[in-house]
Amino acid sequence: MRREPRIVAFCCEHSGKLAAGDESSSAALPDNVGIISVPCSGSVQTIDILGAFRAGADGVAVFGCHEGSCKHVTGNKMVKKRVEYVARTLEEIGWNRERVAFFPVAAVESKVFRDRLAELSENVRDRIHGYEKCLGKQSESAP
Amino acid sequence: MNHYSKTVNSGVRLERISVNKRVLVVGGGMAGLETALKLTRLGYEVTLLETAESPGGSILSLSSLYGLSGESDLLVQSRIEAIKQNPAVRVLTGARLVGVTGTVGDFRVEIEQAGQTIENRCGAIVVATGLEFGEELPGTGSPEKTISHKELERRLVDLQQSETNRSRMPSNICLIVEDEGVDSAMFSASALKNALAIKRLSKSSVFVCCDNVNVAGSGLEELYREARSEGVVIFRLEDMRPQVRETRTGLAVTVKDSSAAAPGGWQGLIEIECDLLVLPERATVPADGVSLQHLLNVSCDSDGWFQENNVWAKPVESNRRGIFFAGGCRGNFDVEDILAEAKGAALEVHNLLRHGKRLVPVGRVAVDASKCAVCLTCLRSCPHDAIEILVDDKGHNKAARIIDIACEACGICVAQCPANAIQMLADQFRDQDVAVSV
Amino acid sequence: MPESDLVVIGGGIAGVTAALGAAESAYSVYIVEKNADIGGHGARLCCKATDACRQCGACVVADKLDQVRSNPHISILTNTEVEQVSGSAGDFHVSLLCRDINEKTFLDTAAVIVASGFEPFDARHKPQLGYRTSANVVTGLDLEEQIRLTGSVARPSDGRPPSRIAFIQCVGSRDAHIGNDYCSRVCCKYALRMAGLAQSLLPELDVAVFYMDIQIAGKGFHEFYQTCRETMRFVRSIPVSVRESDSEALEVQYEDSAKGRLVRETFDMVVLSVGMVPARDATDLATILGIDAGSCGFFANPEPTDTNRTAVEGIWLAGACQGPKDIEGSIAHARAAAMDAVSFLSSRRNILSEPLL
Amino acid sequence: MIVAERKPIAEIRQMLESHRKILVVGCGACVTVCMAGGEREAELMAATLDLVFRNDSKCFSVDCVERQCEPEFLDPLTGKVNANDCVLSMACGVGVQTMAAQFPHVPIYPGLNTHFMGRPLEQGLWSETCAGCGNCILYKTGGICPIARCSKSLLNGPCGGSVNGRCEVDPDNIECAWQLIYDRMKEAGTLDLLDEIMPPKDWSDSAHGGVRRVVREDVML
Repeated sequence: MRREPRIVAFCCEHSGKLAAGDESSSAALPDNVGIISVPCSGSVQTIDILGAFRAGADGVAVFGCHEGSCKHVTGNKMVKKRVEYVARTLEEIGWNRERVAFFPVAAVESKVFRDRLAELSENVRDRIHGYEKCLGKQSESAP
Repeated sequence: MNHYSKTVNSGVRLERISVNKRVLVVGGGMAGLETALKLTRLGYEVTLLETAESPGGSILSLSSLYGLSGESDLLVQSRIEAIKQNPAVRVLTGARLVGVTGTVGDFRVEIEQAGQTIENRCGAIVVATGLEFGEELPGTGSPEKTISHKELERRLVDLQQSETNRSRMPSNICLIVEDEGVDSAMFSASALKNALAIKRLSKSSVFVCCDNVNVAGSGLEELYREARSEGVVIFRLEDMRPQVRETRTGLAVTVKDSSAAAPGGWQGLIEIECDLLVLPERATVPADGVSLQHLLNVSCDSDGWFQENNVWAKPVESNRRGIFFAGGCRGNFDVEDILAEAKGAALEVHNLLRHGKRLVPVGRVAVDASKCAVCLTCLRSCPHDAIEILVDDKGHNKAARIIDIACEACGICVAQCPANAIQMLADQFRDQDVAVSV
Repeated sequence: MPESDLVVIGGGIAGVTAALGAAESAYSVYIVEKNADIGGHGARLCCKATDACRQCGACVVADKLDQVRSNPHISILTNTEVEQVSGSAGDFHVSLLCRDINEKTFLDTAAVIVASGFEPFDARHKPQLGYRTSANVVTGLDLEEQIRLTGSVARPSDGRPPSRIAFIQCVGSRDAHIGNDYCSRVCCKYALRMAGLAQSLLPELDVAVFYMDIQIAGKGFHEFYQTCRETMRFVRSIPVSVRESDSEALEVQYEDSAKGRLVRETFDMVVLSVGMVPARDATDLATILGIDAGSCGFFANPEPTDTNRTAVEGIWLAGACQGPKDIEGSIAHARAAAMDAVSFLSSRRNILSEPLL
Repeated sequence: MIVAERKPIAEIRQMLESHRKILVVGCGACVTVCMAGGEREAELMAATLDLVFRNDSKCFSVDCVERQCEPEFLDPLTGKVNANDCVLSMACGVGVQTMAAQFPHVPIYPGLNTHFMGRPLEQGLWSETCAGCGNCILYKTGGICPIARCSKSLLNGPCGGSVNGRCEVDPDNIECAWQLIYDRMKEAGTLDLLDEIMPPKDWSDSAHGGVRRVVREDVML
């Protein structure tokens, strides 16, 4: 049976967190998404992202402020580069680089937030099922 | 940041830290004077620095205010008087800031005045160094017939003072506003008010050439209408920059105004004969403003104005707690806005230093000194200048330390430290959170 | 009778900012909001960032609302209107009508900040522009809400993305005929930012901006305007009419100054950049408070350069009720009003708790 | 400091394929500071390898020592090393070799490529600054080393490939060391030092004389 991809979303508490929790959007967050609130997207480390994959996540999203509106000046730019580093590492180990992404989002963009999560889920869904098909066996052990 | 909803974790304790209630205000223009006055009203002692021999700033060079009825002179002079009579303000003229160390609540500053260095301590710093008008004129034209807006302001002051000067006013005057940078709005407003002033004081014909007429300010739309009804001719330029050439009798300025174009192919090219051309100069951060940015270690916008272009910082905050900006140094010229910013800066200072003490959560972010390689990565990455390197009594580096009172607990240093020496105790997401969420 | 240090009338961005300013000084604050929730017009705006932040400040509103809701010094009264204010500075008595329970309540307060905001110009007063008669003519605020809720730009008639869109500036501003003889200051910024956002969402989108003068103000806006000039068409002319043809196409008629005659051009969506007008109840509120309602309906300040001041001691103005302001301007103005109030309050009573970082 | 860089994962994967229990050891000295092999990087490496060998039931553990180039710091690791099948050392080449000498019975693999002695030009960018030639002439060249920083290690001024202060070998990334030397000495007013012709360098102090040693009998125990 096909399972939903597991997504971990690191959310800056000034942007992504507020967009995730904005009640004005009727669409609730899907069950397959875990939200981790961080004080600034710049505090998300490379090891946190890899750790999420290690813990069984299929995709990792980092939501930070739009360029030029980070409360801590350049935290969003820093994490964007770390995400790129992880993407390259994933590529190096034969995974798809699109399993991890940085998404700029504002507190009022709850629709955009959900759209980006859905995009990532879709992207990852194809990958894990392709992979599982390839393995042709136990789907739960697939990365 | 929300100060109240967060529960303080067990590893974090609240500490009462004394802060210095003296405030340093750098710059004695409108913004600096107003900030100082409001601060004294809130019970603070203020040191006011002014590089010139007397306070007042660049507003004194204006013949009138943009779109406002108040007299610029009176506006400043009343504040200078109030400052002079206020025992809580120490005014240092002809003085420059040459050194800043320490952190919010306890800045140590060095001030140079008349060849002497004065040391001072203060809890907060408000930068109100204002803006400066460059003297250099771009473009062509003979020096007698071409002047800057700034020079025009000077002549208008003369004109207001004596009847005889009025008869000497050239009969055809053309003012050009170039549409570049934040200051274009200021020069558009300035051209309008000065054109109207000339019209009212003399019989000259006045032409204003600009891309956009700036009316986004108090009284500016009225000013625009009045200028037009008094006979000021306004050309709105299209694509082409104004061309200036010298003629036998004066200057000829060719402009293209599309609304003047007519059916039949005429492109709207108009030649204005004039005997005085007023060109804009650039408004810039004063030269020592630039060195001040380095001295204070504050980030600025791409044009060099104080304060980075970031919605969270506006109106008066900097990337460093305890350092604020007000007025022209931010690239602002509207007197109403400048005065509001000055008040805002005073409020921020008050909310930071009131009672001379602060409750500071200590240990939200902590360095494990035994792991610290003193590689300076955290020092370089901290956006709020909240990290210092501890030295032993011989001056040797020991480890990095978080300055809790300046720390915003953003966690950037935690993420950057290559030795895993910095940990965030409060509000930290941990591996188990990740596991749970998966 | 509950006592407070400060009553803030209006829970928009200015009111919320002013309340936070005083609450950070540990004064107790009541926010009186006539609508069902705080936030005002600022809470309806969309983020206009494309590849980078465009400094519209919509996110700051969300952040501040979040802060104000959890601040222990601030109480929020929604669905509540101010009926009467008596007393004087340091000792005002405010009577309120709570519409939820249709009951009167009373508050004692030392100071008042008026942050009653503005209203967007009702574009129906310009019937020739087709607002509410043509489905695809929307106001700037309508488009803000559409983008905020759906994350996209679509024609209201059929939900399809437009291919040609016109922004008409100065609707209800700089217009002596309707008595709005002032510039609303915000419309050029929001229109260009939204046009830029629309183009980044719909890369093929053709944008025309009909304008008198582009109001360049604030950091980085001039550079942004220059990039807009590369991808959008700027027409210096305010259209005389917008008519709907059968195919839901909108025919915009304007004077082409280069040709010197009226021309018609079709678009499939028109955005009216409506300006700011005084709140409907501004005059009543001025009477209740005894402050000057001003010649054009925005509250007036007796001293020309101190825009927070009113004729009544102990009452200050904050935000767009004093004159058109964007979010950044409202915040700056509200912080200044809060400083006036704090300065007044601290001369009466010193709060002894230390500030917490 | 010694500047190094992580090896490609594919190479490391090959090295470790046959082992089951792997100890990743970081070094707290230079490679921590150049962000290649400190505790952080060792953890990152283990996490990455864990994903690589996800279906191979391998077991990774991580440790970090003060300096891998000194045996005393390696002593406390003995138990852990013995409990594993191999060690992936995240130190520079010196550390890897010290480790290998200390634990001759356990395979020690290098996790990094060691590049040069250098310094950070900015956060995240390092540049070679000293070649360790054994015969320092920095006092004659304005404090800028022509051996390490001139692509041809020239001693008496630039070659013809110096254009606008850049080196022809890679104009985008390499500055002409001799341009820098000239500018610096001009500023310091010491250009006259350049009048002296430097004789050909004696490379015997460099690696050309075989493996080098420094002997200090006075500090020996």
